[in-house]
Amino acid sequence: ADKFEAFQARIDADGRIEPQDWMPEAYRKTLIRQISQHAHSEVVGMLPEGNWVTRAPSLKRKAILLAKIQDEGGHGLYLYSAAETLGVTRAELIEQLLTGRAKYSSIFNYPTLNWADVGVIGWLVDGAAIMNQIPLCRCSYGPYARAMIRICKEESFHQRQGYELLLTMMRGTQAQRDMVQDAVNRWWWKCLAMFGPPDSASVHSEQSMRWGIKRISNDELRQKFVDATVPQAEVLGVTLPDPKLKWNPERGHYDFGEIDWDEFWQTVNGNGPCNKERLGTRIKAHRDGAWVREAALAHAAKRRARAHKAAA
Amino acid sequence: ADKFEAFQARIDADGRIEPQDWMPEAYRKTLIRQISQHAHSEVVGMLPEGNWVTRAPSLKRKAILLAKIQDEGGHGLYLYSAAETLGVTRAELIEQLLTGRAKYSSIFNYPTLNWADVGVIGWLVDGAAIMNQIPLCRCSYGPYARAMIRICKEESFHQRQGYELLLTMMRGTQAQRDMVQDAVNRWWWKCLAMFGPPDSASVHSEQSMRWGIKRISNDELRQKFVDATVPQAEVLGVTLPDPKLKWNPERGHYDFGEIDWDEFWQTVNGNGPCNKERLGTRIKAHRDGAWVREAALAHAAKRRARAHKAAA
Amino acid sequence: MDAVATETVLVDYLLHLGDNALVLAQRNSQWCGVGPVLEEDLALTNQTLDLVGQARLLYQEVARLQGGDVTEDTLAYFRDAPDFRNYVLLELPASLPRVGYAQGDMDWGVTLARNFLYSALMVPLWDALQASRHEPLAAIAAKSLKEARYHLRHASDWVVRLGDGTDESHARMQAAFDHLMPYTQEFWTPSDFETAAVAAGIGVDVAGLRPVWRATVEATLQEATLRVSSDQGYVPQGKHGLHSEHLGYLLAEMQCVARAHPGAVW
Amino acid sequence: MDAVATETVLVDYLLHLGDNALVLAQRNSQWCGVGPVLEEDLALTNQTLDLVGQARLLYQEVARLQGGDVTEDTLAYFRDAPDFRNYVLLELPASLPRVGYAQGDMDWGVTLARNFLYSALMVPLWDALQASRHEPLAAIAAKSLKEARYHLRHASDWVVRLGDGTDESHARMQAAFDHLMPYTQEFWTPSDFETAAVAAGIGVDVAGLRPVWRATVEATLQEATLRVSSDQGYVPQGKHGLHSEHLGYLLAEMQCVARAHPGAVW
Repeated sequence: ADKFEAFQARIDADGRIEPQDWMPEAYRKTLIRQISQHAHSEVVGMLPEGNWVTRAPSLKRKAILLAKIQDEGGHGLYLYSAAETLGVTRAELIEQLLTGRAKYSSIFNYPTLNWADVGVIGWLVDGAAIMNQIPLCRCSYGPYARAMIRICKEESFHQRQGYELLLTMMRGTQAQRDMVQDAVNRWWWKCLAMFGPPDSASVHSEQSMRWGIKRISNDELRQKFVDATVPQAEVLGVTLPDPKLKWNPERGHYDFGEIDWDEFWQTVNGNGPCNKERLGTRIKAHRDGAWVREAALAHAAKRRARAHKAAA
Repeated sequence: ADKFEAFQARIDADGRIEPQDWMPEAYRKTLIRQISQHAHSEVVGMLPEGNWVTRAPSLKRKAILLAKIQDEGGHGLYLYSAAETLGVTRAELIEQLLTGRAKYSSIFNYPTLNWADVGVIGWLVDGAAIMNQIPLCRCSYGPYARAMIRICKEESFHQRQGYELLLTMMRGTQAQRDMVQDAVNRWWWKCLAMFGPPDSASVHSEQSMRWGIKRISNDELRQKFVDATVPQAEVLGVTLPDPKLKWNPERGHYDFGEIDWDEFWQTVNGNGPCNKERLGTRIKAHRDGAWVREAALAHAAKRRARAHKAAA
Repeated sequence: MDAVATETVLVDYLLHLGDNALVLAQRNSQWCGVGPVLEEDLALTNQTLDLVGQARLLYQEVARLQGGDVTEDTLAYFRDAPDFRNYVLLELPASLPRVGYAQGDMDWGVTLARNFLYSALMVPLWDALQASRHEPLAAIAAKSLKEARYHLRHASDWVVRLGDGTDESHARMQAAFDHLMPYTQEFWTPSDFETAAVAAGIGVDVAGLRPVWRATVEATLQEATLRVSSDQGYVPQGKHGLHSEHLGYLLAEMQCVARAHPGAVW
Repeated sequence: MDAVATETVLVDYLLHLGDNALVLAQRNSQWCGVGPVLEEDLALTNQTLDLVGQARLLYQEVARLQGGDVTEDTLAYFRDAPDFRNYVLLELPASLPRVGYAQGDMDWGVTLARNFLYSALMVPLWDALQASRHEPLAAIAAKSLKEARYHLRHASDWVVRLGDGTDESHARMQAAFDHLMPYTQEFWTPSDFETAAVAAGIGVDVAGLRPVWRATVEATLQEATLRVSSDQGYVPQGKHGLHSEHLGYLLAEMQCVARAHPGAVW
């Protein structure tokens, strides 16, 4: 009980829990679940954007897109490392992903259908992710908080690049503008749902708040995102597909319509348009790569054996 | 010796040898080699044209190309059947193809690099094939001769279609005309080589002539092909890539330049641009299809067993 | 409905049918020359030819209705993915679920399972469309019905053979149906143009064909010793122009030569 | 050589180098997100980025020389297959020999063997090109050399690891080299523009680099316990514009968006 109190006191004082520190098992489990889910999201998130690498319409954009996807893979690496400090291996976590026991962000279960989707993912999806992640930079678990600081910095850069891609397209031909609008229409509501169910229906939040893992509620973050995004959409010249979207001077916020939570939960539970394709691709990549990983291990073992023999 | 004489007499009298008739072992072997090589050529020949099915630039041409490739597969089937009358199985013949012991027409080891190649294959490759094959309609071995009659009829149709495709392109844009000329430049010499080495260097011919398997010499057929093709090229408006090509009023034939036999033999012996791709594709298709063939056999066996049980 | 509205409905309806035929033809034509056995290579190519033929007739009718510069080829080669109204089922690669840019081997089981699920619909659909008030469509339906019957018989035979073949083939076919079955939900959720076409006596109420389709599927899968896979989950909306990531790649390849030479005659 | 002829030679030479980089980048980028292990996914994407960067610098220099409306993107997106001057080696799919339309799984062994064979050439080639009389090219070479050194080290490590790994990986690597090695013949048969570029002090006599390349290959393959495959057979002529059937598909995909919107700015 003393340990518990000391742990909670450290958190309440805005201190950081480090890997070697004592922590409650539930805290550890919650963090493993959250960090690994976040890591998986980065890795699965490479696929919808990877879909446009070979077709990027200019070399500059191809390079930017490649660099962005590389950053995401890098985020996956930091996050797997952060999770490993809690006493799991990356192999276990990947096994959980491939067998469907671990989740990843549901947003990646929607298809990328035209080139503007790449920009919209940067602007809106990464924008929403940043909104969610900035509070995590102050997360009570040190390794996670430090990973998030680095990740948020890079994500902000991606968001600006995505927005700039869209600005360029909006200054282009009518067909280009139509592509941007089409992409915004398809992604807007999915991005609002990224903040999770309304506070009234959210289960994990309270405990996470107390533990300093979560610091701002879903609905607050969602509102912040809407308030930040609407003016950007105006500058861009796209229409956000919500007739109820309107500035409310009394609240000092934008009002907006109802999210289709049924569709959200369908997708979370495996019935989105691309769930099977995303997971099937990860499984295939893992299986196709098995001989490579086995060979690398076998070679390393041979090397060690030879070094041992030479030393003897 | 009597059997030999009767056999040769039948051939000399322009009669047909049928499967149940006695025949010298060498005759049988020669025919198996030639017919199966011809069958393999039809099957491998589906690949260079198959390369343009998904990219055919009009639906009408897509349909014509599909029908043509289907005909070639059909020719493969007749020919495998004709070979089977000589006491081999199709499985054995395919095994020979996939292990590199059997050959197929070397012309299919060149790539099809633009849409006009489809037309040029019809006009020149099929044209040369027909020139080679028409005498085989009078081949001494009945099943082969009958297969060839049907095949030649269909090939003539393909040739006209190929020529018509090219005529349409030559009446089109400059880019289309350039494509046709490029294709003709790449295929012309390969087609001349299709008639085989010069008579002076041809090994199998004499025996084959006596057996009524071959009736006209390589050089004669090649000359016939050149004489028939030059006027067609003029109508089309393409230049055949041979500065020595010229009407010789004394011979009553067109003179033409030297074929690069070294290049020909390189390709025959496995070193053409696409030998490995063609064979690799056949091997892969065969391997990928193994489970399908095994299942079909297993199902047939189950059916028989059930019918047997029901009858008992 | 006024004449203009009827024509719009009719065009959408014909494009939907034509795009189905063309997109499936394009997928199946990838087997041309590389099938598991020569006879099947030819049988599938034969069906591909039927499908290209159906697409052409349907597009020609659209071109006739729209006039101007529209031809069967402008419809096939110069529309983009969101303009296509085919079922998503038909644009999927012949493989278990994977994203479009992750290259992979083709799977004959997926191809035949798809042909089966689609032609089991098209037989009763073409049959009913013979009574379409739009006579050119009724005529196309009569011709296509004969072809679809053959396609269904061919695919059913293979489903039974592979389902009730070896352990491997059984497992592959079950996986193929588990993968594809949810996509058939798109058949039964009418689009506006379908509803309007039914109201105008041009089209057929596809949802009404569900029992006969289901009976065919159940009977064949039972004979094939296969479980009838769940058809729950995401309902695709290809006929509304909302496709999978796969169609873009399919069209890029199909249209590349035609688009490199706009206005050329072939 | 007069100024015009020199410029033509220079343009061809730069395009050859740029097309090599771009086409290999395009092939390797197909692994982005689907590599055998995350670190390698990133390492390969990093190299792809380097290659795209090299292509851009080279194309920008061509655009500067040619002037007018030519840009790095018109060069990448609006030339057809016969205009590309890359080695055929670099346009092959990452698989054992098959025709372009026969879809198939990618093979990491083929990818790494190719990266090795190519970067073992590019290290001495960029090194020598630092002395090019055309200063912008010398500058690009200096930058690219550093990258190529890393690419070579990465690929060599993997060749050794996979060659001297398991029985399966050994067999796969041997098959990969047996497949690819004959394509390296194209390195040593100079094209007219290469010969002219050497004469003008712009380019490097690649045939002269063969011994050092061969030494690298032999040393690495020996360490990898692999046989040095035969490099006999057909000599590809990609740098003369005569390609395999694969390049057409690669370009159709790469160029589809850009060509659907001619003149658009991205």
